[in-house]
Amino acid sequence: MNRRLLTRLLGVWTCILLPIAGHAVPVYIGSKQFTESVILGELARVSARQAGIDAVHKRQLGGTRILWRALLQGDIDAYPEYTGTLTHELLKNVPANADIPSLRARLKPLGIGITDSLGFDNTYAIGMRADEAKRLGIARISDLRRHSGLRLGFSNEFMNRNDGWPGLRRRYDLPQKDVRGMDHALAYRALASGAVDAIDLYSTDAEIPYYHLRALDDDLHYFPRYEAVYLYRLQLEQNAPGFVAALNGLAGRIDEKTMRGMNAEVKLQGVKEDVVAADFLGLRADADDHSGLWSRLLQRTVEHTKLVLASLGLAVLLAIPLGVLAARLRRFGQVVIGLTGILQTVPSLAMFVFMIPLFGIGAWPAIAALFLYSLLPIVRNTHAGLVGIAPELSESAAALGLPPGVRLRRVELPLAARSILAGIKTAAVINVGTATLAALIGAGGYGQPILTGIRLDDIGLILEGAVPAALLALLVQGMFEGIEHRFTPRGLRLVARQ
Amino acid sequence: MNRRLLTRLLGVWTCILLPIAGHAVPVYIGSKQFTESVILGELARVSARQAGIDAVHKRQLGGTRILWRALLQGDIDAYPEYTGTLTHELLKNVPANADIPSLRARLKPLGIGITDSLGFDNTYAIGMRADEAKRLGIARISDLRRHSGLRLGFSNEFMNRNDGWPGLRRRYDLPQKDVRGMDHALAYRALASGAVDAIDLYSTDAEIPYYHLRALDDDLHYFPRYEAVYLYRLQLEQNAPGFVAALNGLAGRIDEKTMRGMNAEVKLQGVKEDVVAADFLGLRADADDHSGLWSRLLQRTVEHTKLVLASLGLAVLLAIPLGVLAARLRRFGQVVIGLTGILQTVPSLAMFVFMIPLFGIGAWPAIAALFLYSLLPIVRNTHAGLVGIAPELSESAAALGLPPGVRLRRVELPLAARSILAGIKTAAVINVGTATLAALIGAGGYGQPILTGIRLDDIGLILEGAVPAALLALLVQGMFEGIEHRFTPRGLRLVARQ
Amino acid sequence: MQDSEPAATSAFAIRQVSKRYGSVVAIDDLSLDFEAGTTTALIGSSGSGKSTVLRLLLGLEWPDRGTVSIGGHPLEPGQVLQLRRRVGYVIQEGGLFPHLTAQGNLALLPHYLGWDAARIGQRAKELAELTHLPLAALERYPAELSGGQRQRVALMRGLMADPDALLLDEPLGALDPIVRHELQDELKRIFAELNKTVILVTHDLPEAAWFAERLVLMRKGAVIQDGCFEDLRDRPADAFVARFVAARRQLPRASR
Amino acid sequence: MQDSEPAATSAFAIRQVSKRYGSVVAIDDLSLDFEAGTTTALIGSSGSGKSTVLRLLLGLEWPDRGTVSIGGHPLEPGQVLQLRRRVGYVIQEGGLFPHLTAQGNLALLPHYLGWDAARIGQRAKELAELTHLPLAALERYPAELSGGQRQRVALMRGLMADPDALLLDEPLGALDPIVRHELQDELKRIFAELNKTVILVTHDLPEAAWFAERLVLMRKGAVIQDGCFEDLRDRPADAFVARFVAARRQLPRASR
Ligand SMILES: Nc1ncnc2c1ncn2[C@@H]1O[C@H](COP(=O)(O)OP(=O)(O)OP(=O)(O)O)[C@@H](O)[C@H]1O
Ligand SMILES: Nc1ncnc2c1ncn2[C@@H]1O[C@H](COP(=O)(O)OP(=O)(O)OP(=O)(O)O)[C@@H](O)[C@H]1O
Ligand SMILES: [Mg+2]
Ligand SMILES: [Mg+2]
Repeated sequence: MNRRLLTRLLGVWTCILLPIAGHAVPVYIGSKQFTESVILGELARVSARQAGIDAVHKRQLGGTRILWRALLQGDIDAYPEYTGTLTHELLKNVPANADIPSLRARLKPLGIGITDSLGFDNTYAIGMRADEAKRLGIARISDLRRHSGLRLGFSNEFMNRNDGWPGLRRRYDLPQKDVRGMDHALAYRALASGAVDAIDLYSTDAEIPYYHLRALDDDLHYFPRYEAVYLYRLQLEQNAPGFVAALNGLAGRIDEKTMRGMNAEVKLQGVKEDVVAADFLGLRADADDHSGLWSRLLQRTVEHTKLVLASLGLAVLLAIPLGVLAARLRRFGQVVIGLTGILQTVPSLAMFVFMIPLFGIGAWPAIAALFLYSLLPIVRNTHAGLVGIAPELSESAAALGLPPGVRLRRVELPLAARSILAGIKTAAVINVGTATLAALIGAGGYGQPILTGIRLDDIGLILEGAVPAALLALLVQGMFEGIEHRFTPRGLRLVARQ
Repeated sequence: MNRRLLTRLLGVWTCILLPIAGHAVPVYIGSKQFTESVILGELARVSARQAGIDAVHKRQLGGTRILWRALLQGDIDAYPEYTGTLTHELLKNVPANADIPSLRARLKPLGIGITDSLGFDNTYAIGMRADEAKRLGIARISDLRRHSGLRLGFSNEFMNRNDGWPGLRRRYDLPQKDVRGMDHALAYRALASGAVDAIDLYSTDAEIPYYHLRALDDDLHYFPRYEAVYLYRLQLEQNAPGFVAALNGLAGRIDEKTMRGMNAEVKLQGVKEDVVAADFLGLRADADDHSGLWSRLLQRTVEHTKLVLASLGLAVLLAIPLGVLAARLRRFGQVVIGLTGILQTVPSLAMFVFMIPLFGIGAWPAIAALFLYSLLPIVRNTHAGLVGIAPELSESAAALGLPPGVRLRRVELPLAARSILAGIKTAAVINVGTATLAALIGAGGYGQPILTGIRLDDIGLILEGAVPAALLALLVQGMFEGIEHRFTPRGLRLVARQ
Repeated sequence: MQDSEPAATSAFAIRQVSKRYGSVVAIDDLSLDFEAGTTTALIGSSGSGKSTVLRLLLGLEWPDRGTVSIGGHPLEPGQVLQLRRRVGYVIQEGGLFPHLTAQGNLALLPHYLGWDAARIGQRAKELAELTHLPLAALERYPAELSGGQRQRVALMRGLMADPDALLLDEPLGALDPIVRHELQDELKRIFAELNKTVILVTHDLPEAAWFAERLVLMRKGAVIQDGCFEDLRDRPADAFVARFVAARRQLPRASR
Repeated sequence: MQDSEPAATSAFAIRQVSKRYGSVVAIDDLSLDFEAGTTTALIGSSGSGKSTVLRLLLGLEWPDRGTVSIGGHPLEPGQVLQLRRRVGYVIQEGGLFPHLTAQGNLALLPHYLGWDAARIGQRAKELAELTHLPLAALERYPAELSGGQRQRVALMRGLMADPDALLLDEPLGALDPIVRHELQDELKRIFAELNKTVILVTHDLPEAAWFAERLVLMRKGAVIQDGCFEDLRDRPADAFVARFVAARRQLPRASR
């Protein structure tokens, strides 16, 4: 691995990454990683289009913190948010139930604007089967007090959070004893089948109409309000007043039922988000957004390649020095190789999950996870390559009196280049494969159709991801053969006489 | 990699694998990969214990073919089976609805005995919500003919198999038009929520009571009978007559409802199979089977190590020759490395799924998948190591006039040993990690608690798998350092003067 | 090395052979015949193609033009392994395998030929005596030997299986005068007694003249002169040959 | 190589040094002093520890007992890089880097020292002329050079940065007589004119006597005799020295 190679690689992936940070002329709308947010993002985009404004929707950008930071930095211009998130997570020293005007005042100095409530409050709620609730005459949470025999099933998170079940019980003085934690996905089933009588849910969950549930009225206002709003950069009021008007035009128009219906259309009936949004606005979805196979493929290829090259580039930058250290210091080497080995045993899903608190959701945590996975083959092969240099060559390198750094770069790394490159190639190919899992945390790429295809049992979709992934693996290999051919010193490529 | 190393490695994993094929004094009972079979296996084991016979239950051994072969070979002595499986899959030229006496006659020459029906028939059935069925007056499949508006939702398999929906419709002359394929797990939900009116199911599914469903009577006997029975080696009638008596004693005692109940207890309430079995027999579960943390850990370690060593051993055996060929034949080498690269892009779950048709379920498909994943690093490093041999050494090896095979074993592979071992180590460690996914197809190992822990959100359980996996990775690395130290010729370990 | 056809006793021959590496002409339309049972010394300037000739004779390189014949038959790729096994070849750099001890290097070919350990050990001991190599050095790896020790092990490896023919590329260059002198005596005796076909590359003219009746002097891929030492000394083909023969550093004269 | 303390002009010295490799005694309680500005030849039997002495002087090995001094000061690990940069060292096997062309090998150290490409090229050309190496060979990789060409490149690499001191381990062993003879003339002139400190290991007694006033004859890790050639020839310390000096193959006498 010589220096030029490194520089070259660095160059390539910087070029590919840069556009992330770039900012261009249209208005950029972001959305979070779940259906409702994507629908609201689409609504904003379609409204903008209606107002004749060029808008781009960057879907499923990641977690709250990512969107918030992106908005502050101007990487995006607007995104849908909930007031509860603003008061609880994003702003400091704000009363828990601050209303929108006071939030507006607080956001102004940050250069951020906020619309009025879109019309619904997506907070925690307690849900029951509608027929059962009717039979028992339960409409409000307070009514539960009269039915101490009801069996409650709560998601583990809700069970344990202080502002979940424990607080709720205190506030309403609820008497139920049969309360158990369960997986949220199972909870709906359990409720529908009558195994439990009430569960926690979000008030706009698509499952509410699907299972004929009723969300009980939070009459003591225990749950904080999570009114849906759009946040936007105040600057837009100058640059794109039409867009701000379009956003404000949506305020008050979406009630909980409508939102649930749209969620259900997307989540349960598989209608595309843009179609749902256009329907709501009484338009036909714009055809050009239903991009053809080739443009989908192109986008996924860009995403996938980005993941692979960025993680691999970073891994090369760290793993080669680690491999060098490992070859120099025996003890340290054992430790480094041991640790990178342990990283390999972290199951990919768990690894992605560990990365989320650090990097949010989207490409970066995926890159971080892939980066960690790429270390071992490179570290190990760098170590093996350096340790395997013939002693007479080491000796004559030492005898020149070059400082260790120069000796490393000019003599030792080139002599170990073949082994190092083999490690990088292995890492790259494994990376192409593992990156398909990155779709799990919204990093896109070829994994998206594969995961959807596996879920929907659709071989065509699986192949739509698997085939290009295989081709990319081949391409990456080919590219590296090229690099190897170009950068392995010819002196090392001379073939022996047989 | 020298010859002794290979022999040594081979020896190690043969030792570990052999016990699978070994056969000892107690009676061995097998069971398939699903709850009902495991419960029936437990029932057999507990009955045997009641009869004072030492019996071991090898749970979840794999697919039908594995159990059948194991029974024929005497690796197990008995296992629960279904008559339909015997007539359709295991025996040739048997009428589809052969009764048990005629099956008994057919099995006798094979040395296999069969009990009478345990009392239930676990076949395909058509299920509806009980209340709905009652309302519409539907009890038999024929009754469906009168309700052409019913919406049917079938698993994709049932939709497409000729002995599934197409045949059913012909036999019963069913008029329904609204028939859609859906995921089996979703189908129950859809039925419960009223989105469809009838689905296919197995007649002892735990979900039948859970969702208050009714399995319609197959009045035209369209579905083949899948009576539950035990198969056992006839030899036992001499060796362990008490055990055969115990098995026969279970015949006729378990009806569909009872079986459904037991399935539900295990699947929906998380009761252990042995407890359910003991309950049924009116006993208390034997305590020693609720093994402590350490014995669980030991078992999983054996399973995990088996997976890793077997797959790695096989991979070494194939990958080194492939690497050698790749180094010899440039074109072929590109193809081989390309293909092993493509294998890496197959997502692990998909890979496991592809393996099931070939190897059934259990350790072997996992070993096969892990084997395929292990190829790339070894092939590539073998290639790199061989290609990197200094030309003067190649020349002097050639000049000796040794035949290519001898030259390879005595000169070239030892010179490439360091690189090859680095590849094997990388493969081994990645393997330890990937093997945790093998629990998905019932291969056991550390993945079992990890997967359960992830599903149940139980960090303790996750760590119960993740920590030993990390330690195993370290151990494997340490072991290979040892091997490397022992088998890298000392001449190659001489450190250069600095 | 069966006799046959034209040059009845030709063990090795190259006819009108040319060999280029890229633009470098290593061998230029060269013809040479080496009779069975004789010793020939290849001498000449550095880079003149001496080592290349040896490689061509063993099929380690193939000529761009011309033919290489072994025992009167053109060399074919299928025969090279057979050939190499019957020819001891000592390459200029030694080419010892670093992963094997000296003893291991020596045992490679005999082991393949089916010799038992005792016979291999016996032969190695014999050769160690011949080359004055301490027996203890046999247990060491090449990296643990001195330059001269390595060279002797390489020579021993070439002699191990007692081949009919020997191609030796500067086999004694790194040896001290005493060992070299004694080894010259011994080797010459062995070559003569056992009727070996030997081609020896050396830069030491006295050594060449001692071993070989026939000296072949090369320059730039071609033979300049081919004859006995006296021919070269007394009837040099050109000024280069005269300079080549004369270029010897002498010891200081005794002052008495 | 600053002057100081006892031996005022001692450039390199080892005092009562012993060095063992496992059970092998490479150097046995050896003391030697090399004066600045002089050329010393190390001769002796193969495996007697000559190369080991050079390695000790460069800090490539460290003695088990005794001290190594450079310019009068004990050698310390921190100084070795500095030292090595000012000493040209040509190892016995050449040790050329296979991934660099001959030119690349030559340029390594000067490039680090900050020479520009033109100066490096100029110096390489100068040295190629000195060693009679075809300029085209500079563009080739070590594997594409003949043995003698490689040896010359290794020597050139040692000379490139024009170091004060040179430690040469059999630097001319693989060269043809003409080149070797001319190079001996040239090198001797350079050593004298530029006042180099040279330690030369060689097996060629005339070469040793030509270069050096002082010959150090080693055997089994110890010095047997230390003096000028005439001392060795006329007053050999023991029978071994006498045999060593006498062991020379002579050219056949002219028949006239
Ligand atoms: N692989 C190669 N590529 C390019 N040139 C080569 C190659 N191998 C040899 N040569 C060149 O061919 C010529 C002949 O080389 P050869 O090794 O036969 O010389 P030689 O007579 O043995 O020299 P020496 O006495 O120095 O060993 C030299 O000029 C050398 O540089
Ligand atoms: N790493 C090592 N391990 C064991 N023995 C060694 C090692 N290096 C050198 N020796 C031994 O030390 C002794 C001295 O070696 P050295 O290379 O100094 O000899 P030399 O005088 O240079 O010989 P030559 O003339 O053959 O080059 C030899 O017997 C050699 O075998
Ligand atoms: Mg040569
Ligand atoms: Mg030496």
